[in-house]
Amino acid sequence: MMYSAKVMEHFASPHNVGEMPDANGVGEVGNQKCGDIMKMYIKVENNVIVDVKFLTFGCGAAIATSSMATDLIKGQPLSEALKLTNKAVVEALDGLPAVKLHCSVLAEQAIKAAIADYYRRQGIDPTPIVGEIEDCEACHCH
Amino acid sequence: MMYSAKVMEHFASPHNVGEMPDANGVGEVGNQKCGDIMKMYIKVENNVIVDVKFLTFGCGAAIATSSMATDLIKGQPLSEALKLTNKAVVEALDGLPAVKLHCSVLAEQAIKAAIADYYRRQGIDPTPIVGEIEDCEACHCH
Amino acid sequence: MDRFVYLDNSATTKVSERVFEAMVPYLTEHYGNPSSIYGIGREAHAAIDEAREKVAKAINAKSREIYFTGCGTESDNWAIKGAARHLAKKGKKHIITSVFEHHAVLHTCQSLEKEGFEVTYLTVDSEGYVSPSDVENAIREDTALVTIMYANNEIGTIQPIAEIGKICRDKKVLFHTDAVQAIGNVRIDVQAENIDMLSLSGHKIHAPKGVGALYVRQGVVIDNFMDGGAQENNKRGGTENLASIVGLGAAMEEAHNGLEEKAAKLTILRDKLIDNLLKIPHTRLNGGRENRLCTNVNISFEGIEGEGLLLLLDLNGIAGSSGSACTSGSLDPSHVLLAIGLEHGIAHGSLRLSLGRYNTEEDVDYALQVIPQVVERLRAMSPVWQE
Amino acid sequence: MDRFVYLDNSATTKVSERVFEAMVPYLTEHYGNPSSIYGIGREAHAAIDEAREKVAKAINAKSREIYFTGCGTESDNWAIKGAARHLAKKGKKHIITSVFEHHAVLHTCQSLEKEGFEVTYLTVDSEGYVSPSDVENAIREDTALVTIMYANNEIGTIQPIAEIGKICRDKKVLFHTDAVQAIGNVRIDVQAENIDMLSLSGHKIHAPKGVGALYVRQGVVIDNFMDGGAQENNKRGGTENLASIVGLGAAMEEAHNGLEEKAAKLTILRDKLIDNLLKIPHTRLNGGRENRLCTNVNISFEGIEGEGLLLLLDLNGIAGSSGSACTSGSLDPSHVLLAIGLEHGIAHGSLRLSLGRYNTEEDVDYALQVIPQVVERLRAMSPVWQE
Ligand SMILES: Cc1ncc(COP(=O)(O)O)c(C=O)c1O
Ligand SMILES: Cc1ncc(COP(=O)(O)O)c(C=O)c1O
Ligand code: FES
Ligand code: FES
Repeated sequence: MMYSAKVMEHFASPHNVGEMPDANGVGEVGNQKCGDIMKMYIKVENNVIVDVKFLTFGCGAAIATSSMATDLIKGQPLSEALKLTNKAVVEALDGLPAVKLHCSVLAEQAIKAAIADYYRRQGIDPTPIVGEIEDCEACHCH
Repeated sequence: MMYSAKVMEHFASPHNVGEMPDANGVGEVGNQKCGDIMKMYIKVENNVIVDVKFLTFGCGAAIATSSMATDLIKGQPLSEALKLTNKAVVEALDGLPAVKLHCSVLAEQAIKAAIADYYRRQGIDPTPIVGEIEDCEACHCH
Repeated sequence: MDRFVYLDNSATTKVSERVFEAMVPYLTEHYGNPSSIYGIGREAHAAIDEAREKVAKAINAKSREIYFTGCGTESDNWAIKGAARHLAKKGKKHIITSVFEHHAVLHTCQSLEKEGFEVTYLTVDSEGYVSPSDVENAIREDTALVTIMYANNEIGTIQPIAEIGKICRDKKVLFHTDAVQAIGNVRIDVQAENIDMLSLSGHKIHAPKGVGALYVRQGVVIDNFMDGGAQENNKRGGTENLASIVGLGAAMEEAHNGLEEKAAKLTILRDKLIDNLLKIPHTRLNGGRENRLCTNVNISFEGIEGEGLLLLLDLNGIAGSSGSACTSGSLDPSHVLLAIGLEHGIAHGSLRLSLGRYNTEEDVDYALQVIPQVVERLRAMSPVWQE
Repeated sequence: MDRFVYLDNSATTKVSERVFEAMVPYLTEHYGNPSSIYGIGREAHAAIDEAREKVAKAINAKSREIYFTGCGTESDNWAIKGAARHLAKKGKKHIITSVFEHHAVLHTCQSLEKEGFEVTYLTVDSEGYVSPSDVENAIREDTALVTIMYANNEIGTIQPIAEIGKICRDKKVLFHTDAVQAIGNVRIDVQAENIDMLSLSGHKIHAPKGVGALYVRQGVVIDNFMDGGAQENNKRGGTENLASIVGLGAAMEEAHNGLEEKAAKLTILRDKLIDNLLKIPHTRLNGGRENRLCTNVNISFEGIEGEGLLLLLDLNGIAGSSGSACTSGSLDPSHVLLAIGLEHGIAHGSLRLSLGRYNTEEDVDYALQVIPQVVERLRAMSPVWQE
């Protein structure tokens, strides 16, 4: 199993790591039994994600996808951020080993969960906008 | 499988090889199906084996035991030659690999067969003196 | 990378120089087929006989009780399937093993279950030991075989083999042990310990990968596993893995000769590692300390995941391994860590460091300097960690 | 010994210098376990991938269709037992093979008979060929597998593999071929020839002994043979035989690249040997001349026995082999020679000379100078020889 140079770069020096006390949207997906948990913090101003941070308990791929995904949505309007797919993240990382593809799903989900949380805090029902966030079990624990 | 130096010596330069037109006892044992055939020629004078020759179709051990066996009986009285066992031949050769022990039985048998033939030519029933010569099948083709 | 500290000797070891030197002639000029009758064939045969003698000597067996195989896994497959299938003809279709065996044993037992065998998987205690009385109680009329590993590959616990051997001998049940991790670290005596079959592998003792051996006590009959030519006394077909067998012989001799000194040295290094890693808060040692391989350190760090830990160690020039599922790309973390009662989360954050003959105190000091920093760093980015 | 002429390349070959050079790093500095995550582990893994690619390319397969094994015998055991046991679950319990397969195939089939399989052993003609129509006629509703060797190891006859492959594909029966002797001597295309599984072995093509491979066409499912870890895509447990696998890859590449030139050169040497040995009276060539390995010469000399012949050749520095029973210490001479109709006596007196990449015309000339003398000498001491 080999990670691309890009993955290793993001793993070794991940961007946007940490907590964010003043976030206005927080999403957490995965569970420890499955092996990985991702927590995403966003700060939204005028429907734009002005800042983002993450915490990840998971493998190198999980950490690298978190880092890359946060890079990709930082400064983007929510509508654009919602379009981010795990495929796009994987491509931006120059690919992932097949057994690690599931880890990238988590980042996509964590962003959606954070945005949903943001809408909820604004009193807006996120479901029509964000859609259902599938349970971790469904996404990769097969 | 490894032959002793003694075996290789007798195999490479066997003693007493050849036919003997004026033999007064000839014995042949074994059969080609089993893989080895030994023909022993003796010339007996005054109950002493004054000359002996052999022909062998068989492995290195068969040739070496023929050579050693003929050496051991040459110049011996018939009574002594009849006491020659395959064990003695094997010992004189510094041993044989286990899978090759059966080859040495043939030399013992060939000598007995030649002596029996000698007695028969003299009009003497060899059986009480030489005993039954077992069939090749019985001796090593198991 | 400036520094390279190899602390994964339970995964595999570096071929020793003496082993390599012993092998080279058989990879170059002495290439005869050991079954051939001419000079280089006979030499090859003699070299294998010599290696067999060395392997036998190291475990107090007879030379003709040693069969060379393609790896430790083949030895396990052969011993277990060979014994089971042979004894099934006598109506014995029950096997006893433990839940924390190596996959070479576990998956073999599982495949025998599909063939109709019944397998009892004994649990182990929280320290990582099989109980001899559990073995005794599990033995039935129709038990063909007991197979319990000599020492566990992940947590290094040395099992009560002599006691289990005694029980099996008394009850007339065959006893196999996978000693792949114990060989070279523990002095083994197959006779005193009543071992009927023993698996070993070259690459754990500084011989190359891809060669192993199976000891089968004289008088014990098992079915063949690899059908073919007349090699290995008609019991294992296939042209002999000449150079690697010679290497295995040399490695067994080296391991056997230097065992006590090596063990004494490594025990000190091991304890230094354990004691200092346990100073990191929220950390636990997996496997008992008492009967433990001199080579094995296995520590769990709460709040972090093993693959990330290994990758960061690698970036610092340290090679280790983990019970993390992420490392293997599978879902469940190590069955061994789960067997001794660890939760999934903490099992994920485990690190195995395994020492070997070539490790030095400097290696240990370097690891002790790097690991706490790396753990801290991962904990800082972990959503499940709170001080 | 002044001169050494190796003419037993079908028994085993000398490791090529390029292969040896390719292996050395993996027996020294690059000792990582291919399953490990850190640098030297990843490098080891990449080296195996590269070797897999080379093996695949040489037979026109895909890389993921190649599985490394411990030897050609293991490949045969796995292919045949794996397919048989898998298809038995679907009620297919019949296997078709030929009487003159290598023991790795024959003994495997015999052991499957004990498990309840039915095996048809096709006869071969007096030239040493299996007839495709015999294969076709033997196929039944419940046939699981046809296994016919690509080229015979004793008499070098190349079987009509493409025709048999076509029949099996049409009849939807799995087709395995033991190509251990053909690899490197015949250009093989598993796709064009409709081969579902193919066994090969390193030591016949200048890689070391104790490494092999099995090609399994994508989509073909067979049971595992060696249960254990997740290596080889979960299909063959055991830490990979790293250095030897790298060697096998290099050897396959070498064999593949130089095949036609080598074959052309060896065909000339082979024919020179055959033509001149047949000048010795009461001598016959075993196996057809037409579809024959460029490496194989197999001649029977009436009135003499093979072991003595080999020993005398050895004393003259020539390495060859024989179908004599005496050589193997068994009772019956070569089952291959009996299969093509030879009498026991004449089968005993057979000599196989097998050429390889490193043989020269001088080697052949030397052999042709020695052999007639040696034959004459043995005939002179033979009781069954009369001019
Ligand atoms: C035709 C054939 N099949 C199988 C084998 C077995 O290969 P290995 O010796 O690598 O097990 C050989 C050679 O020994 C062979 O010639
Ligand atoms: C306890 C144990 N058994 C068996 C094996 C398998 O040995 P090999 O990799 O040589 O097949 C290993 C190591 O991989 C092991 O640690
Ligand atoms: S987080 Fe476990 S495999 Fe990626
Ligand atoms: S004569 Fe055949 S084995 Fe000795």
